[in-house]
Amino acid sequence: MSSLEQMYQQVIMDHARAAHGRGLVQVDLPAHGESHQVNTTCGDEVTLRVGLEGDTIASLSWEGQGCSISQASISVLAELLDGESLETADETYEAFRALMQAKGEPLDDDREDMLGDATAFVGVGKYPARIKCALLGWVALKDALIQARGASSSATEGDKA
Amino acid sequence: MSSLEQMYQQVIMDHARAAHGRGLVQVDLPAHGESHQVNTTCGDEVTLRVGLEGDTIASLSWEGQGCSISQASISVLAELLDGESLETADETYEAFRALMQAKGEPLDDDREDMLGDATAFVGVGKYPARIKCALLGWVALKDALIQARGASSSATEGDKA
Amino acid sequence: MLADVRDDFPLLARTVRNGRPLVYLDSGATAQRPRAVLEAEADFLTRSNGAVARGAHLLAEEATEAFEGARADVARLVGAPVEEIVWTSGATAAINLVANGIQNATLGAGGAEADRFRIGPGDRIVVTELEHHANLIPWQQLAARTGAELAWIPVDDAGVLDLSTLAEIVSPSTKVVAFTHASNVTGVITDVAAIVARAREVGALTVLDACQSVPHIPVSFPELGVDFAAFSGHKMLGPTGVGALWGRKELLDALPPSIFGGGAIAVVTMERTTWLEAPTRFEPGTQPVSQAVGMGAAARYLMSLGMENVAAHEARIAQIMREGAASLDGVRLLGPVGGPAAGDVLGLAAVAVEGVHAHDVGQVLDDRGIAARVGHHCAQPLHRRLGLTGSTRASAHVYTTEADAHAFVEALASVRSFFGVTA
Amino acid sequence: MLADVRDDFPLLARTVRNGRPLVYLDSGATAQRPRAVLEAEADFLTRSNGAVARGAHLLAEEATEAFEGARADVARLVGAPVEEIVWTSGATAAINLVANGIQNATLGAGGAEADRFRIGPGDRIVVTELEHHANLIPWQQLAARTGAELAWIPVDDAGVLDLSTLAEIVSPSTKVVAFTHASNVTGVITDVAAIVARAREVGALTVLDACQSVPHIPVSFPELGVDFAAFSGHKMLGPTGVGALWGRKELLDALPPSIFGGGAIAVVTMERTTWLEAPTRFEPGTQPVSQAVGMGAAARYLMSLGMENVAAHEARIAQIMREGAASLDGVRLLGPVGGPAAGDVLGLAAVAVEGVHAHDVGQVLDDRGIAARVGHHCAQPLHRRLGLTGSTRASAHVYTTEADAHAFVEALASVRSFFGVTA
Ligand SMILES: Cc1ncc(COP(=O)(O)O)c(C=O)c1O
Ligand SMILES: Cc1ncc(COP(=O)(O)O)c(C=O)c1O
Repeated sequence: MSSLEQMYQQVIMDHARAAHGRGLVQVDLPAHGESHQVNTTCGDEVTLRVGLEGDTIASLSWEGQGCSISQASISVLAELLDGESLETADETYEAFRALMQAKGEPLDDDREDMLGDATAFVGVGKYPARIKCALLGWVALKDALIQARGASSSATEGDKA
Repeated sequence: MSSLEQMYQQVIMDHARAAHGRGLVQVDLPAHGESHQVNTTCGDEVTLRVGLEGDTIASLSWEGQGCSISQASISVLAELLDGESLETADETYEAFRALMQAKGEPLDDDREDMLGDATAFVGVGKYPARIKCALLGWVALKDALIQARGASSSATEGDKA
Repeated sequence: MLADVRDDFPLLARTVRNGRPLVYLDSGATAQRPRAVLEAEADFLTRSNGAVARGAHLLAEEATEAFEGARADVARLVGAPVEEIVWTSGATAAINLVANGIQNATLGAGGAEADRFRIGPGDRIVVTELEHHANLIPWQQLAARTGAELAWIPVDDAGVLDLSTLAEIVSPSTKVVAFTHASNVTGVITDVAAIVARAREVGALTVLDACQSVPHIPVSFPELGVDFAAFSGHKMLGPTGVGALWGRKELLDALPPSIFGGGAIAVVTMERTTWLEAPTRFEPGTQPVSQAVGMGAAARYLMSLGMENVAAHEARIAQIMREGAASLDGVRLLGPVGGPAAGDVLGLAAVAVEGVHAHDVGQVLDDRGIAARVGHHCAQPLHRRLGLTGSTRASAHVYTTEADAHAFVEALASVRSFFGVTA
Repeated sequence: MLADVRDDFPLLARTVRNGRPLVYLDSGATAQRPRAVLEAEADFLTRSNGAVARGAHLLAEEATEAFEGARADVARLVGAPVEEIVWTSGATAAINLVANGIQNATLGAGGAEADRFRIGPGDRIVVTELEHHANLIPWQQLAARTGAELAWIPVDDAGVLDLSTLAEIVSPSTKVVAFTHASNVTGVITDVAAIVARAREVGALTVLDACQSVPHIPVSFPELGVDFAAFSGHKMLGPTGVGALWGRKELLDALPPSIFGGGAIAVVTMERTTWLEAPTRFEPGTQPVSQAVGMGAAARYLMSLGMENVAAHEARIAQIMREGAASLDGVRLLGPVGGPAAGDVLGLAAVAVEGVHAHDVGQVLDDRGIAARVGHHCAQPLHRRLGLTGSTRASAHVYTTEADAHAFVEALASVRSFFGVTA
């Protein structure tokens, strides 16, 4: 398998073509967040929206255009984390970042298991310029979750007041 | 003779120590001009004033501080050109500039004759950074003469009006 | 005809991914340097490096001579008197020097001589829709801060400047017209004469972005009739960190500086400063000395090849790349297709591949050892106008071979099938 | 102790006038470069040169890595987080970046976040009387254009900062205090802590000119407690054409840019631009890439020598030159004579020779192969205050030997008799 084929594995191509979670969904939950991120190298943009029910991501949707790496990565993210706990989201985020820093080497089994389809992005780690593409959606997720948590804590504070 | 001694010939040292024309003289002639020049490498300044009677430099005086090269050069200039015709001044100016560009080589006999004591500055031509010093007064002279000529022609125009 | 100069460029001998030979098609972003440039800088640094125009010692003299000699070489390349060349850190800095000078004039700097630069509400600044951000944002921000209005010459659906409404857009209230000599996306060379003629009618200053022209075609700023022009060292085979602003002397002498420091001044007190004449007034602080020496060597190198030959060579490369790209299914060539005659377009081709993002296109090229540029090439408004967020650009220079151009077209032909996109 | 490093510097092997060995004592103006720096740049240029942060191809990746790696090296030298280092074309540009950013904030740029930078009538900007023009004129001109008042900390008769009225001068209305870390004329190192303490009391921003400190003594900007600091590559054994601004991240993120172009932006439309975070927002256009790589190599070289060792070495050179000069009849040493302990003064000595102009002094030195600097060293107000138009300055670096220092003193001893001036 050439580096190029290792980068564009079939699972990535499939996700890029039929992406999960695409199309922003209205969120009426009080704990919600939205993040808009731009990849400054190419101008690609993504808007990602989350809604929390307690510690669970009850809604995760996004909108945006981009390269197959960025689109597939967001799709995988949406498939993996919609309905999961915040803890799982944080851990998966860290594992994915680690995969990006691994210069094309696989991670340990535990993290590979956690990443599921996302392990297919292992080849991207060899191309520093593309890591940004693969991370675009993850950065948006991180940011949206921070906002949602803030909203939820201020909602809680509001309750107290 | 070392290059240093060739640069600082006795005649230069003498002029630097007892300079001609130093001390600005009041000029009541209608055709007069004054120029202030700064050597930006070292901050040295000179103010040179001329007054014309017809085509003759009837008054030439200056004020300023500077290195021995600049002071001696202005002194020589004052000695050479005070009382001379504008034509001589222009020719001498050109000859002196040529000497500065000659990289330490002497000029032809005609111009050497015209320059008199000023030929002693031949050594300066080897030191591009010092050419500015030697020219400081000459640039001021040129500028002051342009102004004096302008004043004289506008005085003439004024006469006509 | 241009001689084969590849051997002059040490970097081109390297191999890339999987030991493939390098096909360098990103010269529009930054060019490679010939040995003549590398050695000029190295010789200077190991022999004559010293403070310029500030010392009386031998090294300072030699350094000053090399620095000013380089200015003369660069001046010769663009047909200008030497005292009209201002060293800057690059084209971006050069354009900002003009825009910020106008801002400072507007704030009162420069006395009566700077009157002609002052702008404000009711005045207009004109740019074009295809400008590189370096020749758009300075004017946009100047307009925002002075209250002047920003207007622009639009492009047509192919991304080519549409001059049909020039007389309206460059209205009598226009004070500045800033435009590029050649688009870094479409490669089309601007009809400078038309814009200059209209700008003169209304008394507007013209500022030319010559980043993409000076390195590739014969250029004489005085003949073009513009007032200011900016270009960079690194795109003309010279170093990064250096560029130049050309301007008419009387304008340069009147424009207030906007960067202040040592060396550019006549007299400084705690309260006041008086500036020297141009170009020195715009060269405060330690200048990019060895870089200027390198840029001078680059100018000499280009002149020794002959800019006519350079232009002809690159026109041939353009033809292969543009015709090749335009003939492929699902590949859209930005700019005119087949239209312009040789010499009217730079040696570059930017393309959009239907169904495949520019980044993915670039990755396929990279895998074949082809270095091209992907993205908006600092021309977001133009891409937006063309309905794109980015494109893939191959750009040539003197060392680009026909084989490089063919390799680009062949790689491009393989992209859509690799990604399983077929019409 | 510092190892003998002369062999690392190819230029030092050259001879000058009449085949004399070079005694280079002009490092305060510009330093020579070690092979490590020359080779880092050459290797980069013949191997990895490409557009930084803009391409997906291998060269672009390698270039980006080298460029950002250099930033990390420079950050380490000054004890700063890497994202707080902004590349500039030099210290002059770095200081102007802050001053012009404040001007643009005052003109309304930067929104609410930039409020803290706005100044105007009733506000005060404080500098010192011994500043290099690069850290005086930008503030003087900013004051002139915003209506703020310029005040300064005076020097005493020896040319040393007089902090006795600090609390008055840095008044409650003070918004900016800009001062040098070390005088390029007297060599005295400023009591930064005292000035920072007072500036904090009144809530003023501090801007440190670290041009002469970073290359010669251990420096940590966060520890010094200033807000911004500027330094140059070429004085720290690196290339010209590159320098850096350090600033606290939250300040850098809020300061509006004043130079605009590609690469520094998030989204550009014809009407509006949004900027990226620092440092990128201040790095528009093609950066001095190979120069940054060279400056990174210079930082590594200095760190490998150990800045403590560098400082100790230069203190020893200072002692020889300063004591030697002060002991000569008719020679006036600028700055404190004998006063400061080793480490409190840089490795330099500026002198005025009674009855002999600095240019003439320099000429005698030059004839002996000694490269020193003559003039006002871009500090006209300080010289004026000392009753001088210029002085002759010898300045050292890591490669300066005790023999060089002695040669300076000996040559100086011969000056007055050569010109027939005797007391
Ligand atoms: C104290 C000081 N500040 C600022 C500068 C200006 O630095 P640069 O010329 O590298 O911009 C210098 C050097 O000349 C200096 O010595
Ligand atoms: C048309 C055009 N203008 C301006 C620039 C900016 O030049 P630099 O990055 O050298 O400042 C470029 C290069 O990127 C360009 O292609």
